[in-house]
Amino acid sequence: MNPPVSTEIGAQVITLMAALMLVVQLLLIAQRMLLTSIRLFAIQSLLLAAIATVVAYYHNASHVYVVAVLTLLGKVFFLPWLLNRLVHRIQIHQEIEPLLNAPTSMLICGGLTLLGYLVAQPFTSLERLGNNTLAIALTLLLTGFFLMINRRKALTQVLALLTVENGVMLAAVALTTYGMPLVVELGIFFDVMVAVMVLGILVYRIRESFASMDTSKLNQLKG
Amino acid sequence: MNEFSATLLTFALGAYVAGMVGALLFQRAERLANVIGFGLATAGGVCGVISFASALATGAATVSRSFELFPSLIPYVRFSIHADALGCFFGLIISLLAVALSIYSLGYARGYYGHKNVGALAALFNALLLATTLVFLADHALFFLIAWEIMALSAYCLVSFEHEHEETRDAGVLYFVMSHIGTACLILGFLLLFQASGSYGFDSFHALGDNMPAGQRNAVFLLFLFGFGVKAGMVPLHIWLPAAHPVAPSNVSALMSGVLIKTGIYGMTRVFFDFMGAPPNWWGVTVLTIGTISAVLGVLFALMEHDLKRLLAYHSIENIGIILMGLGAALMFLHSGHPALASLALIAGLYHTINHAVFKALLFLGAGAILHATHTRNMEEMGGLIKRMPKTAVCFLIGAVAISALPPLNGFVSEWLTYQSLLQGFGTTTSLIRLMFPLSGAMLALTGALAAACFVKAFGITFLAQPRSEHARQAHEAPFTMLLGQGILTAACVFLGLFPALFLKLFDPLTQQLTGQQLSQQLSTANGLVLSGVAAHGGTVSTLGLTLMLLCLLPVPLVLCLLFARRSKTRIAPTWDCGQRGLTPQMEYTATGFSKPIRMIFKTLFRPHREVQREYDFSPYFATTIRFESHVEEVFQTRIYRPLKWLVLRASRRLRALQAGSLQAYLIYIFVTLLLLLLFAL
Amino acid sequence: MFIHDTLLNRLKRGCETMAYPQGAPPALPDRHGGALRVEAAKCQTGCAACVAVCPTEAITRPPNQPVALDLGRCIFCAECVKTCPTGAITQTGDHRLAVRRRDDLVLGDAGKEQLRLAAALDEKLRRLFGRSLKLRQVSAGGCAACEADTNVLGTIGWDLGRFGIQFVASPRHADGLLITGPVSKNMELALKKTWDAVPPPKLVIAVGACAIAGGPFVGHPQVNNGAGALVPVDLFIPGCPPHPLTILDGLLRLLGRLEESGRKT
Amino acid sequence: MNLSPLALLLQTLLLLLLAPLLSGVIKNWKAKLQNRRGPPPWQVYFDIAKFLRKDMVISEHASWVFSFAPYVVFLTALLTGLMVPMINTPAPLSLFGGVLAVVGLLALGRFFLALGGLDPASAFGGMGSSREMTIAAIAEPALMLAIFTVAITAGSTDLSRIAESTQGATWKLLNPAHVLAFAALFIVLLAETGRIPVDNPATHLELTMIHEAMLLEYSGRYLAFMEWGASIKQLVLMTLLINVFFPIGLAGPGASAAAFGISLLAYLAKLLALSAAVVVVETTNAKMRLFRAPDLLSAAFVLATLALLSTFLFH
Repeated sequence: MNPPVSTEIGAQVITLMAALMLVVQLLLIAQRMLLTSIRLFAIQSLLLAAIATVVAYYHNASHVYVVAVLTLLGKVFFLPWLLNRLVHRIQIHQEIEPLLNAPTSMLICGGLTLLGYLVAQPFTSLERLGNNTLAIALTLLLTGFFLMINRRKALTQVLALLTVENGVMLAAVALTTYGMPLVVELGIFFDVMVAVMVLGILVYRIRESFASMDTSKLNQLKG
Repeated sequence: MNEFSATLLTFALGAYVAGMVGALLFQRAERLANVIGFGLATAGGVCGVISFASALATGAATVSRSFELFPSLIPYVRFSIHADALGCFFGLIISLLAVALSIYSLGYARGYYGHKNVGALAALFNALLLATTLVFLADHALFFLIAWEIMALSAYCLVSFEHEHEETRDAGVLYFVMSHIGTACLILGFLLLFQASGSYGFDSFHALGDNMPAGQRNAVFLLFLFGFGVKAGMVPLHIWLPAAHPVAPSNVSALMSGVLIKTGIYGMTRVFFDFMGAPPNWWGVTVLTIGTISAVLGVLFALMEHDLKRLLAYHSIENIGIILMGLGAALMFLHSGHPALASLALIAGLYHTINHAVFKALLFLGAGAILHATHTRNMEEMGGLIKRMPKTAVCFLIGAVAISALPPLNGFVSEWLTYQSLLQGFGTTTSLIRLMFPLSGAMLALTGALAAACFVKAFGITFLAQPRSEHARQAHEAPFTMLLGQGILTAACVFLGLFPALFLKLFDPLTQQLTGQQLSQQLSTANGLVLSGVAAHGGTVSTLGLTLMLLCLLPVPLVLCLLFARRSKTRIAPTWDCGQRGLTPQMEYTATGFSKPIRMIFKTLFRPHREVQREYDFSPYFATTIRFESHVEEVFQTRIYRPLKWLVLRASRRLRALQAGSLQAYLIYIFVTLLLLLLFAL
Repeated sequence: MFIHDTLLNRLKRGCETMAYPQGAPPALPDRHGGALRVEAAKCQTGCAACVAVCPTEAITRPPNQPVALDLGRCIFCAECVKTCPTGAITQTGDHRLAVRRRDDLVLGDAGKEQLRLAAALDEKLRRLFGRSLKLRQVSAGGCAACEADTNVLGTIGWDLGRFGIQFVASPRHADGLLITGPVSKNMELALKKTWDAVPPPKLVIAVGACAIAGGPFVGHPQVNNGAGALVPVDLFIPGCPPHPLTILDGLLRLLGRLEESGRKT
Repeated sequence: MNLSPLALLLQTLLLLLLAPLLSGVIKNWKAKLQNRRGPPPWQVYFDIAKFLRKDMVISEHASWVFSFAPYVVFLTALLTGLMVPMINTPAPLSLFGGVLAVVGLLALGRFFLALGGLDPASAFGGMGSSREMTIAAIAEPALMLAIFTVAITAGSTDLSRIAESTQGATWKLLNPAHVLAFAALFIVLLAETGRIPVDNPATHLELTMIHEAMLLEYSGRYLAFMEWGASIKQLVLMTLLINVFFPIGLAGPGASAAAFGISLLAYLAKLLALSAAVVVVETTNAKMRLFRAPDLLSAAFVLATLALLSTFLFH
């Protein structure tokens, strides 16, 4: 095997998968079926896990394998399963009309992507693996936030939070050679994991109390 | 300019003057006035075409000198003209159109016999031709402005020619006001240039921008962009255009859309490329952005129209946008130091200028012929005209294909050049701004496709299917002169489309003058049959080759017919009506219906408003009458101009206090102003 | 978006189109009596029991003539079979019913006890339509039973498309009309116009008792007693409604794609 | 001028013969995925041959435009096919135009198709024309942007040159710009060839039609040319997609006979793979409402923009 070529292939694969994560994010933005959104999130996490594996392989960074395995278990299997169960329990399958329609949100996300690339531009020379992974990570973060703002159902907002976290993890993995400590990564991971579980319970409660998941109804709580 | 061209040019100008005077003299005898006025205009046009074409082809335009047309008695003003390459190119456009339009007018003006003053029409038409030619040739800022104003004035008179309609009067006033706001900017711009050079001669302005302080230079750019932009009808300064062009007589509409708005393009080219020196990047970016927006919005609003002439007028905005895209890209390339690419983009823009002049004039002439035959501009009352006016239909169809930028006609060639320059532009810079090029390209594609949709509607609803009204059923073919005028322009469309390489040679002196490059050699390969991008292997296209190949492939279906369909017969039968009692014209698709999907998709822009009223006896499903009304909001009027107008009116109301009506008060104003000026001078 | 379950499911199920005509035809229900066989020779003299019970006047027995059963009018209620004292009318259970000529549907006389099955189109038309036949359906006042059974042919079990036979939206694309219903006065113009709209050469297929002879509506002033009154019919498929298998059999026979036995050629 | 008459002739034949087969294969596979037996892949040949031999009925309101349109549609589709490299580069008519000419000629065909739909004064035809032109218009920016992405990388609008420039190591084809642009063009392909979820090629209901509605008045040989032209257009677009994005095995200039053979096989294999993708999309999706189609096409536009952004970073 010719090492330089293979590193190049690695970079190519990582960039491609990162780009696919972005595509999945866009699909999430256009998607209104909750179950499909959950599966899309699972696919995105799977891509993240794969990226982590590739990075670990090319850098001989064993701790990144840990990240990969945790992502696989937690975000590809456990969380989607949990959310799936939640959807079945609360019996709501479709998101109501988001604030902005699909084409407009798409174009906004195109703009956010541009912003992500711009912000990441000064750092691109730092990276060795995956030229624009950092840019994509930033974009995931930004579009994730946008998704949270644009949606009304608590559940999609949770999903959006998770994609933001995927973005953070992607950045962490992409910059792994510069020594983001494993502890930090794990910290973020479990933080979000717990947050989602709490939110899951909360969603159920909101649904119980208001017969709806629409978070804009929470303003009824004030006296 | 050599002796030959100069002599012919003098003839041309003389013919316009003679036509103007002659038509006025004989206005009592309208037939004579018609023949003299438009006949001399035709002669002037022919002389102009030969003069300008030969000046460009022989390269005489590059060595021409300025000469004084007639001596001036006013200080600071020189009536000098200079037929340089840029002037000659635009002169060629107007002369070409003068020929076709004047011939057409010989027939069209007959429609006014007995109730309108044909002599005045012919005289004003000649005046407009003369003034516009002088605008292109003027070599002196004040002379330019005088010609510019005569042009605006005669155009105003022509727009208001059918002044018995209120719509016409309103449009005329709107045109006049907008035009003067533009002129005011031009005057300021020229004053700034004068300040820098100390002279009003255009020769002293050459590359002046390089010696000007940045602020002043940018001010000049903005003033001219605004001033010429009003005339060119770029968004958002376009609102007069769709009002004024349709109400004018059709030959005048053709001249206005074909040439008059191009004076704006001429002015921008002259100022930005000749006077201003190396441009900063944001100039090009601004022009490219405005061009892109104008192109897309122009065609979108055109789609919403069912007044045939208004539809064509909105397409002028679109095409001005496409031309500006070329100019903007050229400015950006000049900034980044790619003169060859700048020349390519400039050629693309200017090639589109002449193409648009030709096909838009052709389409307006077609619309005029239809108006002549059906007495309506409303497409919903047309239909089936292809059987009643077959020759006009062929000309209009060719114009429609050309304006939709479909191969192999001329619109495709200039848009191909624009795409090529945008594509090559991506590599000229590494900054983010280069994304502008492909995105503008995508918007150009959107524009082209929407234009095609619009002209499917324009041609399909107007000419095809069943007549929708009695007028359309009674329509008749236009007289010979009107057809000849259209025929000339149709031939020009085909020529410019199939033989671009021949025509591109005429651009050599022009680009030599403005960017110091000659591209025609690089742009054509294979003996001029194939057009190629400037970059090596950038891509080639041959409209002639494609046409010939289409003809070569024609035997394929014919042989198939011969093999299989020898014995098959053809029967004419009623259109399939699902077994009902026959189709009536009411059941046809309407122009409004045709554009409904677009209206729905872009509803954020159009804010469509729909009102349906039914009258029924026992159930709404069995209505006896239905009244349907649908509007789109004219965004620019309601969002920009109306608030602006309101502000101006309010300010005026305040100022009314000054207008006391007493002579003393007015004298005091003058006196105080004088005092202030004196104090200021101290 | 999520397609794998759909795809897997589809792939697992495989081809569900019936084997017929390569294989055996699908089993018919018990109630399906199939074609009738009429042996006028068995009739008792003067007996007209069947004539009396027939609801659509499909059976006639003029004095001194053998009984005649017009399958075109028959709605296959089998009352005659039950009534006949000598067993002259019997059910054969055969699904093959389509014929090319109207006369062929009248059974009874010697030599005409059984249906003469439809012959294929002549060589020229067969070469034209044999592998590609587009039909326009005209429901000329039908009750939707024949239409429903025709529709069944489009389901995955029958898959008419595999023979190159297809229903199309426009008569301009069609090679023939498939007419159901008795052709009421209201549909008369529509039927004529549709017929005129089809480019020649063209076929007409009348499906069901109504389209062949007016069915239960026969003789009513508001119906035309079948398509034959207005357009030349090339194939008659009797039944009320005919079983999809009967229709398929008729179509394939017309195109010359079935042997006498019912297997594919 | 390097026009080889032999190459021209062969590619013309290939286009004429392969296009109906491809349509037939797609129909057959679609039927298979619906658990049917389906018409044989060569069914479309039978259909076309039959339409060619049948008589024609033409509307009394129609003009010469109606009769002119089928020839324009058929010939422009055929001509664009000669500018796209199928089994070898350069394509026979590379010199006469690149991707811009291909898009332009297809638009010319569509222009006349839409006029042909309006001509017989039928409401359905007008509706079809209106929808076809709308869908085409909103698909166009995504199409052009995706094409710009590859054209910029190759520095040319000549399709043969674009294909040659993407040839190389297979893994290089996996760069995001490429993949995203491909995805965008795939969506455009679905829209342009009138496939689900934008249009339903098998619909019988006039009100849901787009492409079919314009053809409702056509019969006999005109219909044959329209259908054949549409299938050639489909073949051309699919060829463009596979040979621009996956020019694996594509024979270059002066290749040996063996290379041509391999190229042909590779071409067919890629074509079948792309058809399979189309079939899967068509089987597993429902047709969108007309006013949902812009959502899909705006997604294509965003994908193309992302592709462009990726090239922006790479170079």
